[in-house]
Amino acid sequence: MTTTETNKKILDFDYQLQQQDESFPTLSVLNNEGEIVDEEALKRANLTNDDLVEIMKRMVMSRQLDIRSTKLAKQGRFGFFAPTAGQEASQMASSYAFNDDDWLMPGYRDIPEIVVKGWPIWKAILWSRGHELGNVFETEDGKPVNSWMPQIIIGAQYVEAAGIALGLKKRKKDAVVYAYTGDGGTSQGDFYEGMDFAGAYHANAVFFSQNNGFAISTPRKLQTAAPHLAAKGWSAGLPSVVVDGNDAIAVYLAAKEARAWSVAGNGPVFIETLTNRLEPHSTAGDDPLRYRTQADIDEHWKFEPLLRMRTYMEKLGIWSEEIEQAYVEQVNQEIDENIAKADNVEKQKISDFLKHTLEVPSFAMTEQIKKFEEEGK
Amino acid sequence: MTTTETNKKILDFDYQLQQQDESFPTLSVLNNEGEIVDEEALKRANLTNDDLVEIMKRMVMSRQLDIRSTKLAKQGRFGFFAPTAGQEASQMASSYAFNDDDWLMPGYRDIPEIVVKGWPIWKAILWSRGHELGNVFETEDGKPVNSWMPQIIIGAQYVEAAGIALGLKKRKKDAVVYAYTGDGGTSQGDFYEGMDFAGAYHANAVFFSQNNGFAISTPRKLQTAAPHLAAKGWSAGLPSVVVDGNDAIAVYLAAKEARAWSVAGNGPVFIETLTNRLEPHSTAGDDPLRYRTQADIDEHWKFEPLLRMRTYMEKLGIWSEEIEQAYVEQVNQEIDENIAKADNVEKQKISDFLKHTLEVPSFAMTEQIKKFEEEGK
Amino acid sequence: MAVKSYIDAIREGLDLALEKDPDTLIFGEDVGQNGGVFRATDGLQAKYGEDRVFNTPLAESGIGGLAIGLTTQNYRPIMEIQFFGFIFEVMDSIAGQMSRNRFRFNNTRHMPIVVRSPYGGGTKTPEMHADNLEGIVAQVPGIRVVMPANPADAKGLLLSSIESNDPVIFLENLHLYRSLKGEVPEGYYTTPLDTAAVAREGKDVSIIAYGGTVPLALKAADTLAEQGIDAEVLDLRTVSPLDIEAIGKTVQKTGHVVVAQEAQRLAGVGSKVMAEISERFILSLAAPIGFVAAPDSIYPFPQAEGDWMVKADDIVAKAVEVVNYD
Amino acid sequence: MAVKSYIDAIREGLDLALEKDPDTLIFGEDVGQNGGVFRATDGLQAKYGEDRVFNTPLAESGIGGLAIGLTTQNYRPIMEIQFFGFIFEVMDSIAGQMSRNRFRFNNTRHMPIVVRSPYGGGTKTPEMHADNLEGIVAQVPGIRVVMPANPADAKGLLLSSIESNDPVIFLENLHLYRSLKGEVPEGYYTTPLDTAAVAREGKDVSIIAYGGTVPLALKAADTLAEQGIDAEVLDLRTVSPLDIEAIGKTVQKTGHVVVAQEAQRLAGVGSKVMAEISERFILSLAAPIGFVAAPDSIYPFPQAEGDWMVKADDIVAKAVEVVNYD
Ligand SMILES: Cc1ncc(C[n+]2csc(CCOP(=O)(O)OP(=O)(O)O)c2C)c(N)n1
Ligand SMILES: Cc1ncc(C[n+]2csc(CCOP(=O)(O)OP(=O)(O)O)c2C)c(N)n1
Ligand SMILES: [Mg+2]
Ligand SMILES: [Mg+2]
Repeated sequence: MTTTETNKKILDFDYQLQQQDESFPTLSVLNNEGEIVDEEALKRANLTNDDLVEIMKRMVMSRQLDIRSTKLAKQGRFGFFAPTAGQEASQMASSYAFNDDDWLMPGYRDIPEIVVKGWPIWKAILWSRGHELGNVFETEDGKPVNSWMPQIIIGAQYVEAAGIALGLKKRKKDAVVYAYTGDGGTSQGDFYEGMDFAGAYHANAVFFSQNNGFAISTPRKLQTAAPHLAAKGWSAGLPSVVVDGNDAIAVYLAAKEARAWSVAGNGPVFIETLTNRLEPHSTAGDDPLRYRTQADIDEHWKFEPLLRMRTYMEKLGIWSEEIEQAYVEQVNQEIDENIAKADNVEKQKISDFLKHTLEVPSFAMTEQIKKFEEEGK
Repeated sequence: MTTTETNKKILDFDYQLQQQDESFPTLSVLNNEGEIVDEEALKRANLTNDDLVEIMKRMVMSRQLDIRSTKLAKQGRFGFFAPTAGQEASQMASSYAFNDDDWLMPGYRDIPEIVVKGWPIWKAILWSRGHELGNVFETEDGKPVNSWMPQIIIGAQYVEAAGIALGLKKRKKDAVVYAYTGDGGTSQGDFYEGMDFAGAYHANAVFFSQNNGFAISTPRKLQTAAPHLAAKGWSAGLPSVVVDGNDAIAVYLAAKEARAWSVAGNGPVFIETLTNRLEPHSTAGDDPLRYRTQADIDEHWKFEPLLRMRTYMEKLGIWSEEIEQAYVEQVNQEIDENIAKADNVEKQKISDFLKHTLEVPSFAMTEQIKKFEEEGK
Repeated sequence: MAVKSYIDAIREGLDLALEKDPDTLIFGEDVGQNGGVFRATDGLQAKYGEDRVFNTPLAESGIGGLAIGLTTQNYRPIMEIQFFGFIFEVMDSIAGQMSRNRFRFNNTRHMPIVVRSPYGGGTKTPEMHADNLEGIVAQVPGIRVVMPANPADAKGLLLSSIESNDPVIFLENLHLYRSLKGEVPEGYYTTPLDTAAVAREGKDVSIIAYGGTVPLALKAADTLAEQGIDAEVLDLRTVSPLDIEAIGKTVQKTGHVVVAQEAQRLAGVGSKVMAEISERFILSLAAPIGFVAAPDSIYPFPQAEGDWMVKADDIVAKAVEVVNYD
Repeated sequence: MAVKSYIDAIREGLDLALEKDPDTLIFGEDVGQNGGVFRATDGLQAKYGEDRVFNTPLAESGIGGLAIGLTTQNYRPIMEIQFFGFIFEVMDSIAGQMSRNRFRFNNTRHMPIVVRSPYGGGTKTPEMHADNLEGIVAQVPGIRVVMPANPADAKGLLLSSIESNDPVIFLENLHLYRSLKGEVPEGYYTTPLDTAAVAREGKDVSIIAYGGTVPLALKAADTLAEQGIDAEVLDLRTVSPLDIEAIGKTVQKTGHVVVAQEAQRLAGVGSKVMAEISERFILSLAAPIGFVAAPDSIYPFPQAEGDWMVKADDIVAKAVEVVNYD
């Protein structure tokens, strides 16, 4: 190109906006009808039937957890719960690409990802109810679960993920950190700083933004003029992918490729999963009909991720209504057992809180510990 | 493209990094030798000879201000000064594209931009020395200067610029805010949030990052893995330009086009000016030879912006050594007068500081004001 | 006068401010169509339009910068921080920028900004939603920190805050939003800033409280009355600046002081009140100052909030101790 | 013992920590090749390599997050915030995250992080570089705030801070960096945290000071001695938690107290100290507590810093007032 042509293109801002739009096509393997649209990609995903069954089970488990949690919350037996229906592929197929050694940085909506990493459901319930024991990140048999607590401060998990990523690189681990935020989360300064730091150190990280269309009541388009959130990954020099977030196979493929790239020492990757929040923002009084229509919600239910995966797997002969029903029952029984377990946990003590604030308590804290211990609190 | 082809491209991360690199070519009109490399762009810049002379004068003024400030600082007659040599095109040609009605959000290194907006030099000196009167943003004859004080907190000017941009849009003004930060500044969360807010509101703003190669001692490449800082503008959906920051005509052209685009209601534009910091970070003890070589500095002096502009304008017959010499003398006399003026300003009073902290002082402040007034302080 | 809830009084105040001055703007996360997560701005976007009441992207520092920038165009921003625990994201805008600008510009520019935000415990929110962080912002020169303890004050102090040409952090007690109702005068009125109110007169002991602790102090005073102790309750209302004269008056009157706050002992503004007394009015004291505050742990997880928080009985016990000291 | 400057003592401490424990890391803006803008880390990258001592991109929140994340891989981060006025950019990492994590994880994880940062006036820096913001971080449960006032303590307290498994904000006085020299023990030693030191014994009045005000208090004590007043100087050293016992001891000893701080009257931790005294040791007081602090304006522009800052004479005057009270 001549300088004149180049300069002209640089100053053609309309063209540039178009370029921003076109630079991020959507990765897609399984379409809305449950048909494979890219056989090559499917091969590249390299999922055995067992893998497919496991991903489907995780999605079903997540859906059941969502249904039960929402119900329990309505009865006042849950504290805070952020529904996950609609995001099962985005959460369960993405996290399936990671190992025990990888570190998870979840947001408040990413409870299912921690659960499949080994966090017992009763702990998730305790976290939700507000009990310190929920945040002991160990499996039932005492093995460490490489996860942070679900982050409430939107963005904080991204800067912290950069530190884990750098640490894994320094320790020469074959592992990455994988961090989640929402579409709203991409507006926070920490979101950019986290990706930028991890990128600058070429550290081991995969960053996800689950674009579910809303930040509480605020629609995605009010967050940013960027046509694709994926463009935000470019601000840190990261390869950035938009994926159909209701397509479990495509989500898995993107996550797997991203992890492989990062573990190989190439630096982090950013993935935007296009999905939808089919339920209220949380169980704390949100009413979606204040800011979106029932028709819009109904429309999105048609593309929810379990539907198409079910169709595909039934065609493959590896899934059926009966299998699902049996599994649903199993999951629900498990949930029941976990609720019982959570119900029976000892009351928290203020004196313990004080002992968990500083390793060596202050003079005033020592007085306070004594007082509360005397009161049995 | 078939889905397979598209998917393949999406997952070709190497290709994507190359795309990130190639999406931001450099705008260039006047090359290192002072030759026009794009006549069409020159026409588009639409600079009369008078304009060229004025831009050149501003660059010469800035250089003199830099020389004198640095000297005064060495004598302890200046407080804090961040040298500008090498950045004259980036600062003076960019700001030439804006009007009195436009609002300037400067960083600590952007003193010359405020001066050409009408801020008397003696006030700039007072700002540097640390005197409240420096921050009265009025011309010598009392007209308002639409500028903020030079921002010390890197990034803060960007989020504040978003507010001005939205305000100008709400008031339906034919004006924009233009804000400056450095290459280091592009790592701050506020940098992104500011562009994102202004972008989301399609507000009236032009954002500059002067990429002078260093943030104090930290080289540009340690700030981010992004091959071009301009990519950061894409995170907010802004048209984003890389321009040869030592090429006054190209810088002006980019700024002018950006302003026109934004005033027309299309939203903000982001501009990265490629330049170099030829002197220490500041007069407060920085020694560049601790982190870069003299050879590197010498090399960059060869491409400093005055040189090529001088060559070009001499060829045009509108500039000469004599003209420059005469102007340098004029500027220096002006600076001398301004120094004298600054030297004669009254001492600041603590009691005034207290009156300028809250409109209605607190009980304790009233006591303090009384005490200091009694002491004549 | 009609009886209204604390949050309804706030919404009414916002409505009146928008009606009175076209330069006032309300913005923040979800304040538009959704009316805020607590409905404090419910209906205001419909009434005044998207130009006056609008959502922001999800970034508190951006919201703070937006407010500061808008003042240059003579707007009077009322910005919402969805929960005060998110104040850390906007600390520079508050403590580094808006508070300093009147000074910086030699009094030629000012910052008529109100930062509205809910705080305080007792509603079992997730963590970072209930912390009492007023003591942190009260350490910042150049801003005011206002914490109304009843619906009438909530409305009157809010309107004063909006009229103020200096930045005001206006803290709304989450627990009181719907649990506290009270008489609220009709129409537009202002309640002076920096002025404490005697919420109950008494002669034996002064309970100095603010925000969510004021209703507890009033309850404690009732209990104390049954025990023959006549407690005065001073509601600070504005925790920065403090109303030193009102503090002095009640200390001189009763000679016995209990300072009560919801914040941890090492946080809050209780210590500041005690320091002022120990410097200015110590001779009026007949006993050491009693301090009722939460323990110095991290704000706890919701299930244990009830045990952790200061209770009216704690204030009663401390008041009895102080009164019986001599 | 060799005589060393305050900053040399700090560098020596850092060097010893890096030598002792391979898991310690130093990072921040310009701490690498440049050795920090004050040369506190001069030579450390060359000695320990870029893997242990390295620059970060220019973003304080990112630096805080980096530190928190690195603890998961068993590193012990020593992060630098170039000037403490930039703390507002990293407030969530400090007050929202690292301080809370031991609690959050039910004591199963900890945060052995040191946040080093210079603060304090007297060197004519640009604005936001000299503010005394210790009072803000001292309001945060779950962290320690350490402010050494001499070279020996700077080294010993730094090494203790690095050994601490809780986050420590380690504040280095900018003015003392090069202006204060003192004897510094050789080799590795630690000075206990949360322990105040009697910097000078006396019986007539207790001057309780910290950080940059300690040298002023010592100077004031000399002047007072000439006037026949025997002042004790208590150097708090750690401003959160406070050493209540040491405060009590000196108050009980002299019965007269002056609290001195560089921060504005409404800021700092002086008020906290006064509150503790007014609650715990008020009966030992023979006079109101004297408070010496800067005025409640914004930290001023450098040219007027000299007038604005607390001076030794202010402490002398207040001590005389307090001693002559009775
Ligand atoms: C720093 C911060 N600001 C505000 C909030 C309040 N808040 C909680 S969830 C939420 C919306 C988040 O939207 P998004 O990132 O899209 O995630 P989603 O809830 O859709 O999963 C907001 C504003 C918060 N938790 N943290
Ligand atoms: C929030 C914040 N962090 C750190 C600093 C200290 N600091 C001042 S200038 C500077 C480097 C800035 O580099 P760059 O943005 O490239 O601008 P330049 O100085 O090169 O013009 C740093 C780290 C600051 N002023 N503000
Ligand atoms: Mg969302
Ligand atoms: Mg730079």
